[in-house]
Amino acid sequence: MQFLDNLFLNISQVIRNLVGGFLPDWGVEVVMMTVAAAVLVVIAVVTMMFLTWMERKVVGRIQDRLGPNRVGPFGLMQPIADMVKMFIKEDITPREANRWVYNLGPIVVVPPAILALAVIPFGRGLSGADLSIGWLYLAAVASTSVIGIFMAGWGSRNKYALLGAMRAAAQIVSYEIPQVLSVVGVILIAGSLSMQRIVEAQNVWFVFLQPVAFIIFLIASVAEIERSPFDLPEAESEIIAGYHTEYSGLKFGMFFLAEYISTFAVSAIGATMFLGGWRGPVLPGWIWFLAKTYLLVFVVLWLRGTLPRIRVDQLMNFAWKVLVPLALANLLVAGLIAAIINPAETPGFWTFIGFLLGNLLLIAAVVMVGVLRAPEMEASEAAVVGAKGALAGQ
Amino acid sequence: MITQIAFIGIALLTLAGAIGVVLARSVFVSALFLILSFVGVSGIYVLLEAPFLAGVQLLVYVGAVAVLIIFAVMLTRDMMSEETPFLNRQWGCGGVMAAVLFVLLLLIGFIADWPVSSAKPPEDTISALGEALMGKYVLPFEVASVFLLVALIGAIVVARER
Amino acid sequence: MLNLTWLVIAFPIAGVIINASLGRRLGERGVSYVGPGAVGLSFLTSLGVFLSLLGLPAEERVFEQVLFTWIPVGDFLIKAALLVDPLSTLMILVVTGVGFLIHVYSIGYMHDDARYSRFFTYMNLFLAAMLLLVLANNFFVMFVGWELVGLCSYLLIGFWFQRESAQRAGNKAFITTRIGDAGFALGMFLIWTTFGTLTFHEVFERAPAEFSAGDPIITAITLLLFVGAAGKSAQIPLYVWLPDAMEGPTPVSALIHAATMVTAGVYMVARTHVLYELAPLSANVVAVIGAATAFFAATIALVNNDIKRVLAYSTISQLGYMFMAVGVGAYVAGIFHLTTHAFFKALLFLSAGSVMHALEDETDMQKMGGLYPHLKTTALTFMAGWLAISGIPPLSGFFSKDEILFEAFKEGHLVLWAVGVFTAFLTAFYASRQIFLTFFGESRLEPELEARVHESPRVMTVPLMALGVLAIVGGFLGVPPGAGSAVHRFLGPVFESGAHGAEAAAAAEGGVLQWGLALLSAMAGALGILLAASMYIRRRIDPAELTERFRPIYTVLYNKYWVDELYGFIFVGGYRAFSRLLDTVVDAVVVHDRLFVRPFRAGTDLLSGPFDLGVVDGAVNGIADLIDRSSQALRRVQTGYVRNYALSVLFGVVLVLVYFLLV
Amino acid sequence: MDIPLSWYLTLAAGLFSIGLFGCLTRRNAIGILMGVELMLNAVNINLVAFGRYITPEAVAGQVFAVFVITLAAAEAAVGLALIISIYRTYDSIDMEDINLLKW
Repeated sequence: MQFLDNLFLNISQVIRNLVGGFLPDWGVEVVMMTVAAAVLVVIAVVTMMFLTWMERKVVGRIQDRLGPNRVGPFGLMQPIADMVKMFIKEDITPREANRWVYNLGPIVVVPPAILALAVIPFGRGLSGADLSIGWLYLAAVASTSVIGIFMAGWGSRNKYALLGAMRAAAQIVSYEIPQVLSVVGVILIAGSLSMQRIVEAQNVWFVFLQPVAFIIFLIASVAEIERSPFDLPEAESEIIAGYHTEYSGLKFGMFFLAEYISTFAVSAIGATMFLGGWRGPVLPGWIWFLAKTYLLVFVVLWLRGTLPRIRVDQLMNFAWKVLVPLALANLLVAGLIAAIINPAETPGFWTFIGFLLGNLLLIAAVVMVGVLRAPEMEASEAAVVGAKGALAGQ
Repeated sequence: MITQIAFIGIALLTLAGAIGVVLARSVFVSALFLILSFVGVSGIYVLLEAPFLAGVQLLVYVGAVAVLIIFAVMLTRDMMSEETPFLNRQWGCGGVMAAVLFVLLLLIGFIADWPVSSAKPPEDTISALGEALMGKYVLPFEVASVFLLVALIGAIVVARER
Repeated sequence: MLNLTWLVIAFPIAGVIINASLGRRLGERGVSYVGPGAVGLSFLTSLGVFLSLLGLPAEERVFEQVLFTWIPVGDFLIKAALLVDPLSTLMILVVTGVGFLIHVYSIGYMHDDARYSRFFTYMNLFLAAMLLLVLANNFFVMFVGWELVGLCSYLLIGFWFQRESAQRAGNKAFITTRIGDAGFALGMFLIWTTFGTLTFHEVFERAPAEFSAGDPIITAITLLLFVGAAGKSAQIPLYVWLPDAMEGPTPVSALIHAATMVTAGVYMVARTHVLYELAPLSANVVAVIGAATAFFAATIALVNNDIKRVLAYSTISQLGYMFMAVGVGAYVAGIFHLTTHAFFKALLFLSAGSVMHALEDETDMQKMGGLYPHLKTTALTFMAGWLAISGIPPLSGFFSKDEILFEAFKEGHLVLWAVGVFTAFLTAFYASRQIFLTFFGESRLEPELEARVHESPRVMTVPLMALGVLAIVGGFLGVPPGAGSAVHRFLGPVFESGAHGAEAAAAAEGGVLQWGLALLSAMAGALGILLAASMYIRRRIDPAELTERFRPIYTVLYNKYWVDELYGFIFVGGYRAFSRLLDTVVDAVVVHDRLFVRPFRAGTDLLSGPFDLGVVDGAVNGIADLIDRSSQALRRVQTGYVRNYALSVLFGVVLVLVYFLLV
Repeated sequence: MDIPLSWYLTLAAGLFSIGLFGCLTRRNAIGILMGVELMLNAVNINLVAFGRYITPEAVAGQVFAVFVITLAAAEAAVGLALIISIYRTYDSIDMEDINLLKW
């Protein structure tokens, strides 16, 4: 079991020794980085392929269908077939498009998603780079994903594409705030931005200390990666396919790649931040990690199969009037409790009780506000529906 | 050696991005070059052993300021047209003066005898930074937050449709 | 307990604040609790301070407390600090104790006055100021208290400001004492430039070390300080305000112009005795002025018919005794007399006030007489005061006055002693005259007034009785005469610092000589009483006949030596004449006409013509033209393009950089 | 530390001059704003470089860079709001059209 747990670390040590025989120190570092990057890219691509199959299977089951079952056992070879199809499709470039920007768009979209994988701890000591600014890095990288979308939307010279890009940008910029804020509570308890350190701090899973934050994080993350029910930027019934309307073939595949890697990355971050990452009994750490990550991936797919898409005006209201205040309140509660009981010194049990009480109070307050403001909210909803969405009108 | 190569590469990237910002005909392309330049500056911060600033640079400039600028571009221009001429009539004069300033700044940078210290930066830059912001510089920190709030409200008031 | 000394001052201040802000709302009843209550608490605190001081060994009975640093300006450092030693403790006991009784008395006396709460506000303020003066540990804080009591005196003398005479009396007191205060201030400045400090103990430690006896600077300082003391304590030549001060309510006269404020001068001289011992000349001046004042005021009191003014002149006279005492170096005797005088003079004033209260503010003694059956309590207390002031043993005045006279005799000031003894005779005479005219003989009251005569209420008579007891037994503080007495043992250490004082204390055991002298002065007092009795009771000697025989002297005395008129002629008249001269000659002719009007006319003629029209207008219009044309040309610079402005800023930056690189 | 301080200063000077040039010459108001952002970045590079090389044990340089970034964010928000407001009024953000405040 010990061997299994350290399997990948041992492999890397073997490579290091091998290369170290004939290269200078900095050369070894370069080689190791290259290997790690290559491994991550491979993981990304494999994950994407597996996720496409998984999504079609899960959604199929939810919709009482079978899903893919023709290519290979359980249809597991289906992603390969799709890939082949995508490769041989015609690559179209609209005549009026800005060629440079149009072609660069899909290329810029993918790196942020893959870069996020670099700091995710797949097991004990098993991450591409254990940065001291871990979470900040993730947030920064995630925020750059808008750029590719903008390039795609603007470069296409298509009004639907541009609208989709602007929707995406507004959505990502808005939901980024509650997403970042919700994790700040976790960082407060762990006392570090480093992902490995956060995992090590989780004697109790943070989902139990910060349940409200976890819910906020889940919602905001789903919105960040523009998955249903927050898939407005590519709402086919309104604006065709949004910013990738004009793309086809491999370029279209790039957007797909980015979306699925993002889904995986966000789930992995959630598992790391709230579900104890690679920690767990008996089994090797990386197996625990993958299990938790896929649990969250399943939740995301489940949401898609269950919930209808929300309206544009609801989208913005929900972010700014519900999630951001709630995240701020949660942060306040977490800060107060952390100030009262120092989590670094208090036994896990009492930390757990303290934060749980705080969160219960918070939830009670939210419910009370909701009950009190329900009539008012309904009135404003009606008014908004009457006037149509502000963003939809642009 | 390797860091010097990295610096030259990043610096060229940054400057190229900056030149692109100034010389691109389309404002949107300008904004994309601006992002390139911002990313380059972020790399410079990494070389300067300021990882936190590198992250903030990406988060704030690339993730927020650049997006804001692109939004403004899309809200204010007819997107299908490229403007001609994109520079005003004093570009020659302005260019010469900017070049002169550059030369002067270079002179200062190379002539001056900077008291370079060989001490090491603190091990945990982030906590040092956090303690500085919450300790010695707490007043400017609070003022900055109030300033941000005022700017937020001001921006909303100014840009709101009446 | 000594740390809480500031409470002594704080209580009256609290009373001031409460009465000044809430006086109207509290009503007469509430004010009656707050005003005297504050003083009562202050008295209790003083008693505590006194007892804790007694608990210390005699040589350690000095305590200083710095409350806060008040004025730190470079070297000039003034700390608000309190000095608690036997001298100041005795003073605060007297001030708060007598003050408390007078406050209680005032409840009855001021009953139904329109400005009842304001009266108590002023009274409390006065007490706070007086206590500050007494407790100060440096000249500056003392000066502040000094000025504040002057202010309160002004406010209280003019309390009934509807009466013009009260206004005038207030102004007179304020202005006259101001002259003295100027002397005090000058003396203080001189102390500062000489010693570089104003703190008592520093000055007193350095003075004997740095200056020999008779040094002119010390003499100047002490004389200037004595000017201040003379103003505040109504000594020649600045005594004129005190008789007029009787325009104030009687409790004010009792508290301020008999018992406390006027003794501030004596207190100050005693406090600065170290300096006076270094300046024998000044000490002699003090003694001589004191003796002269004592005699002079007593003679005026002989013939005055106003019940309060007689007491006023009597006060001046007794203050003269005290100055005589401190002048000859008998500080303990002086302070002792100050204490006993506070008791019996307050008693006399309050009793007189009680009489006036009964007679509806009648003050002319010629219109009284035979009041004894109507006002038995008042008469008895009045008589206690009378016997005390007359120096009849064993009442308080006897012990303190005789101690002064004995000290004067012992120090070799035989003339002063003789004057003192003769004044004692005069004192007994005028006090007896007052008693006999007021309470005995046949009634000269108007009949309908006589029917309404009534004894004062309990709230007034109880303080009278308390003071009466004090006046009777107060003298036993000084028994046996000499260093063995309580007052000597208590106060002695304060004055032993000077060599003179130690010697005096050692030699104070007078023995037979002292008893003999005491007998002499007691006989002088008895003689005065007998003479008065024979004139006003037995009618053996007719006062009118006596008046006729000594008409010139009587006229002089009756008109108070025309001092007021003299001051009026010299100062007021001289000032007026001088102003008139300035007005008619200097101002109208020289300054106006020659200096201004004619040159001005000539100048304006010149200016309005060629200069104004030609040069000034030409220049103004020319400059305006120039500006107009140049601005027409320059306005083109403002293009409205921000980039142009930015470029010019950049140009400036480049120039600055080039400058710094080249230089 | 094998990169000399002057290299950073050169980079910052170049970035500043280019941003300045953009500020002075772009016709588009947003372009001017982007020039300003470049200049602010140049300043930040200088701050952090000086902080790293001259007082490495203190974080003052980075602290000030954080404040400058804050300022830049606020400046961008307000500036763009102004530009949008101008656009609504004039239907243009060409700075050559906006010269109302002149003689």
